[in-house]
Amino acid sequence: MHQMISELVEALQYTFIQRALIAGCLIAVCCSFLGVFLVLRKLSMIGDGLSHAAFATVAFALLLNQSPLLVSIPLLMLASVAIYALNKKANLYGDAAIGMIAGTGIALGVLLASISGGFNVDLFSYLFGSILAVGKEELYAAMFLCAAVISVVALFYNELFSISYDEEFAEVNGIEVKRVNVLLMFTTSITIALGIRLVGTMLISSLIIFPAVTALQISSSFKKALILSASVAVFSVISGIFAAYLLDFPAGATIVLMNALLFIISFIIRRIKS
Amino acid sequence: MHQMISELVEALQYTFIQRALIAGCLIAVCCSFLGVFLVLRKLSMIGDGLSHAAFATVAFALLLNQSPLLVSIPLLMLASVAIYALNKKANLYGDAAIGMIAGTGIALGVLLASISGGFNVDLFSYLFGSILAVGKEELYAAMFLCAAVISVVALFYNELFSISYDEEFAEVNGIEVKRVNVLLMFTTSITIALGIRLVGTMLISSLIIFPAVTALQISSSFKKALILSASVAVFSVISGIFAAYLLDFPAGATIVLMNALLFIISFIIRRIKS
Amino acid sequence: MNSEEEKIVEAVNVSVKYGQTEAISGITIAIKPGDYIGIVGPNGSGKTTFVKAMLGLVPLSEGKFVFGVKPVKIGYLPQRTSALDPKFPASVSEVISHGLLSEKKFPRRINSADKRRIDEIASMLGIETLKNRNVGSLSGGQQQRVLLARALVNKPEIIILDEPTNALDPHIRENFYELLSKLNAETQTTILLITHDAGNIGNHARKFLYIDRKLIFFGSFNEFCASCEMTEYFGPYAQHYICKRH
Amino acid sequence: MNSEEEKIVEAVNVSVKYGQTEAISGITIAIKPGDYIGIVGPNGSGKTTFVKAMLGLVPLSEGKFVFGVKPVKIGYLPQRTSALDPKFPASVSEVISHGLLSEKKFPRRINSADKRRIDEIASMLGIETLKNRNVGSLSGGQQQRVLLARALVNKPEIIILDEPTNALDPHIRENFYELLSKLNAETQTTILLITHDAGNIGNHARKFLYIDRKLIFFGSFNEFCASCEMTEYFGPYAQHYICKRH
Amino acid sequence: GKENEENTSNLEKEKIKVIATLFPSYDFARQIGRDKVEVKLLLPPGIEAHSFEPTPKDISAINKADIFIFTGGAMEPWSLDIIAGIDRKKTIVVDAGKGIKLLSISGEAEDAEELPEEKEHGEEEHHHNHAGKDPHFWMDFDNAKKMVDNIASALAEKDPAGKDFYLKNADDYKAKLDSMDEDYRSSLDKRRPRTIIYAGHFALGYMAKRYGLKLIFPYKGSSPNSEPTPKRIAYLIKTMKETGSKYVYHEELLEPRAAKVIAEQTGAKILLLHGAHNVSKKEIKDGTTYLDIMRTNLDNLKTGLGEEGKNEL
Ligand SMILES: Nc1ncnc2c1ncn2[C@@H]1O[C@H](COP(=O)(O)OP(=O)(O)OP(=O)(O)O)[C@@H](O)[C@H]1O
Ligand SMILES: Nc1ncnc2c1ncn2[C@@H]1O[C@H](COP(=O)(O)OP(=O)(O)OP(=O)(O)O)[C@@H](O)[C@H]1O
Ligand SMILES: [Mg+2]
Ligand SMILES: [Mg+2]
Ligand SMILES: [Zn+2]
Repeated sequence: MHQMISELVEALQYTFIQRALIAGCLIAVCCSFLGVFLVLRKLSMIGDGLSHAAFATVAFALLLNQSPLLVSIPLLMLASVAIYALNKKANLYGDAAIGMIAGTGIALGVLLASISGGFNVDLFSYLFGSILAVGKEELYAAMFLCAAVISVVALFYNELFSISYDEEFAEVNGIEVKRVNVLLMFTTSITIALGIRLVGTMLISSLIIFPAVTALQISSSFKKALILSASVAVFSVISGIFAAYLLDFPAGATIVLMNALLFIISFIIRRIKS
Repeated sequence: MHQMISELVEALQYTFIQRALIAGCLIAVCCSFLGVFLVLRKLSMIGDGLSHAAFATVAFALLLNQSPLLVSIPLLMLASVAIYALNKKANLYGDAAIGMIAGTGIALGVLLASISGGFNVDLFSYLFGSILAVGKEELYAAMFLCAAVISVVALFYNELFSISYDEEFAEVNGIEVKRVNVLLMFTTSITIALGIRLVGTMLISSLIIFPAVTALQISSSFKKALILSASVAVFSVISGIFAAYLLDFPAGATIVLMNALLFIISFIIRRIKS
Repeated sequence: MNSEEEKIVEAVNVSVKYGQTEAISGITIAIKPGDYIGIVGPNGSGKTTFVKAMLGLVPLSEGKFVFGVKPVKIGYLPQRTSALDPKFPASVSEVISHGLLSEKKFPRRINSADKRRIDEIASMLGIETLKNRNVGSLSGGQQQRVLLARALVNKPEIIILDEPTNALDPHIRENFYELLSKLNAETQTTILLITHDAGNIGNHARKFLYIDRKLIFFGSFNEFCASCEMTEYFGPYAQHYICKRH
Repeated sequence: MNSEEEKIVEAVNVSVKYGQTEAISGITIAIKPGDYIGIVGPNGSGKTTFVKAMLGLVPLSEGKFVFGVKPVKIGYLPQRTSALDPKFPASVSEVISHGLLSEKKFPRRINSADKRRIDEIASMLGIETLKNRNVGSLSGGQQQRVLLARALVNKPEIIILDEPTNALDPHIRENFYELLSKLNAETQTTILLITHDAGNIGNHARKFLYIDRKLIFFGSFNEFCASCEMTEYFGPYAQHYICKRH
Repeated sequence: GKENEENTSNLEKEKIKVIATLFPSYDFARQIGRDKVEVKLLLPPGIEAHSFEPTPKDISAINKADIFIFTGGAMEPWSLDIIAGIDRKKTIVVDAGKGIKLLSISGEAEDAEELPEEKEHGEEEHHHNHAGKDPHFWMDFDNAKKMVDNIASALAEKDPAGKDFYLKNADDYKAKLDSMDEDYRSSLDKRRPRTIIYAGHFALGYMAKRYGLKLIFPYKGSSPNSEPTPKRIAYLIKTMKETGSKYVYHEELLEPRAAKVIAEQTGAKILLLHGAHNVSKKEIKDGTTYLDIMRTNLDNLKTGLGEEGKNEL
């Protein structure tokens, strides 16, 4: 026990661990807030889907000899709006729309990779970040992102909630349904684009889904669900990084498995309650 | 025009093109039938999700020094039942359940890779097949799979339809809801496990989603949706392979993009109709 | 067999809990073949819970349901709290056909006799012209009739209907009540019908089940109208309203 | 202003098509502030379509709706064809609070006055004890009351209700009608109420709109009951039934 | 004898800790440093760069290491993230490819990129410099020699006392590389036809260019993410029929699926051409070296290419 603590104290002295903790918590808060809305709208897989779409945008950026992140963010914003439009106009379920954009993204990426002949880099390597390799600028980016996401959720809390619950009623009620939805999709796509770079696809996708479903197991009101989701996310990041350090496990995977564990606990709580 | 035809005739003389056409159509039929059920149950992303889970199962198989396919199939069947159980017992949406299994799968795979100290082969090569590299035994496997899927859908057509439409009513009506659902999940997971190996994740996932949503755009009855979905799938495979040959494009990506094109057409048809 | 003893289904001390709170408790009644029972009670009193428990859709916390010897064919119309998915490509005749699956053995197939039966019930409920329409695109009342047809199409021995006349227009409502009465009279079909239309149900049902978390009354209408206990419980006006004594 | 001219909303030659088929065609009526209109018609006759078109939820194929000068506050209760998601973690008071958002400017916040208002409407509809319950776990009638509360909470100038009394028990139904009449009488709230309860609506509504794909009748109840055309259209019995002349 | 002396005279001094990202640099560091160094390959055997995630202890090991060798931004963009966090005063960061002219995919040589000096150097900007360059430079023995020099001078910088030892080992090793190069030349120069039918990705460009071999593979582009196109496979098959080639080559660590299909159609046999990015767990256990791999490649090329002196069709 004593040794464990001294190991953790040692861990905290590394800049890369400090950055992983801070950036991880910031990203976790963003993802977990957005996650509640996304899961309830059957857009759980949007992290996964947009990371596939990013495959095409990176290929496109390399073809134009531009910075992949700068090209990807606007294109992913477009992709997320396309998902929304398919959902509405083509009367599709959210997850099917995500699958379509993801599939098209991968196919376009492969096609570009094949016909361009101009680049020889692994497109995936531009997608994957690692929570242990967060740079200083990236830390600032995470702070900025977190502030932006929290403001959006705080300022548009009632609109987002009302639209997620009953879009038709919100429409009649004079809420700018389309605009708020696009805002949500934009916020989500920026979070995902930056998040993939910072902490990797696996972690982003999991931080969107797990804290939200864990919170949904035991929340009877929406506000409680949001707060619980954020708490679960932050706890999983901190405990996951420490556990990874102690056990010599990969950090991202440990955080995901920590999330799975928290879900199981909340599931058991719900079962006992009823 | 004349030259195009002679090129296609030439293409048809290659064994690998013949196999791609046959195996592709067989897999397409399987995926498109199952796809209609899966999309309507918000399990569109199951192809993507199980391929992530397969990452863990392949890592596990390599660790045990066993054949990846033989270990993966039962484990993926388990994973698909886990998705179903999460959906029911934890009262989760299908897509969130898929995301949870996918995230856990990737994390476990990464963890296994990290603690095992390495493998003798690249994990991914067991995940990604290519429609242009279908072997003879694999062709037989595809035939067998197709026969199995068609029989399941034909024999349990009414049960599957009734359960997908209104599970509570089906239950009251004396239909073995759980058993039929597990059957669907098993069939799906075997199709995906084999399909990934034969034609790759991208194509499997797209062949599950695209033909089904294309059919849903313009079908007023369920039977029509199934038939249309299978036709779209087979057409996309054949025309995609031929187009890829003529244009010197990668085959899998071309088939996916052909599917996207067919979706757009059906979307326009629906718009004109109403 | 002694007809006094004959039961199609019996509820013995049935209780259901959601979490800690009891929705219904200790309900014991015996339903005989051919009964036509109106189930009444205020909102949230446990009517839906009672029939769902009978159908095995919610677990009992206590007690049991005992069914008659042979397995009975049940027709069920759920209360519209969860809805039909408007994106689902199911035509009216396809949805009605699901009602026929219960009698069939594997592999369950819809044959031409079944198709005639579907047409028959559809025209009884006035939806024969909608047969090939997508159910999701129908109006509320049209959808309700499709679900009614699905519940009735296999000539069930027990029909359980949870607020079936919601959304029906008066004309169809009357037709529907007539149809039920005919089924009850001619084929001895047992009917359990949940309704808030207490002022009207007395014209159709012959028995009366009043639930308010527990059993308040179960018996024939005449008994209900004559019961002093019930007069006390409801006050004279309600009884008057239900019994239509004026 | 001439009260003859004053209108809160006017439908001018309104038609709606779904695909090729016309759901309603050429409906022209003028609704005045303070009107209490019962909208009646058989299933699938276009009642829901008409109010949805008024609310901008379905596109018009022809004609237009003209609203009064200032933007009006609308309360809306949809017909329960698509349902509340039982998995959604929304408490009763949260759902009711959505009804208050329409009056607010960015950033829309629920303050303590709003909370008092929510409590008030909840107790009017008898759901004050359910305030913190998850809406998905309520009974059908309880859910319907939550949605009613949401529609009424912001004291709208027009209330549009699509079969509001479905699933309500008789006691609550009477309370609800009283509430509406009070709102109409005291605050001049305009009410449009779709119902199949034609035999009852005459006791509450003062005008009568009968739609059957096109406009059949629009006017006061007295006019309706006196109209020979309507006697011809409905046959004497239906008119008698609606007008309660016996 | 001299080595022993060194070791005993520095008993308290620990071995130099070296971490390398890719197999060739790992092997070179072993060959140069011998028992004065402790070399670790960061990527576990058989693991492909995307599914690799370092553990916190890996990162702290890198930060504690004396020397960290990476192979250049084009090959390993993920390594840049890690390099950015390294304290350069403690750990020497070596770009093994420093001074090597990268071939562009069209085959022209260009200057290798500079090592990113500080984190402020925008990463994204750095990344796209590699577009169009072939990063598999270790497949050319001259480049391998430059890598050896880069690694040797880093070791010498870290441990000035052992400078002569490292430089001598490096020279010895470079001599081995030269003699292997000579073997390649003498064995391959006269072979006709000289077309390599390679059912793998674009990893052998440097080798093919050096020995004047023609390399054809089924991918239209050179990205590892490209898929084979049907026409290119058909072209491979046609070429095999035209040249009478009896062998088709496949790449390391992956299942030779495409190669099998081609072999089946043409009746050819399958041989390995190892790109030496990473090795399998078994190869690590067997102590396989870069030279072993290149030797096997040469043997397989001798088997698979035409007879000496035969005329190309
Ligand atoms: N989305 C849709 N697509 C196609 N047809 C539709 C759609 N919605 C409604 N309809 C049709 O339009 C007509 C009018 O429907 P509407 O819902 O307005 O009827 P209603 O008067 O509200 O009926 P009810 O009393 O049953 O609620 C019906 O015939 C219905 O089938
Ligand atoms: N899933 C659930 N979880 C928790 N409580 C529930 C659930 N379903 C119903 N209840 C509660 O159980 C009680 C009985 O509900 P039930 O649906 O049986 O009422 P009902 O008599 O059918 O009412 P209504 O006339 O409104 O349909 C209600 O108080 C309701 O809130
Ligand atoms: Mg009920
Ligand atoms: Mg309606
Ligand atoms: Zn390579």
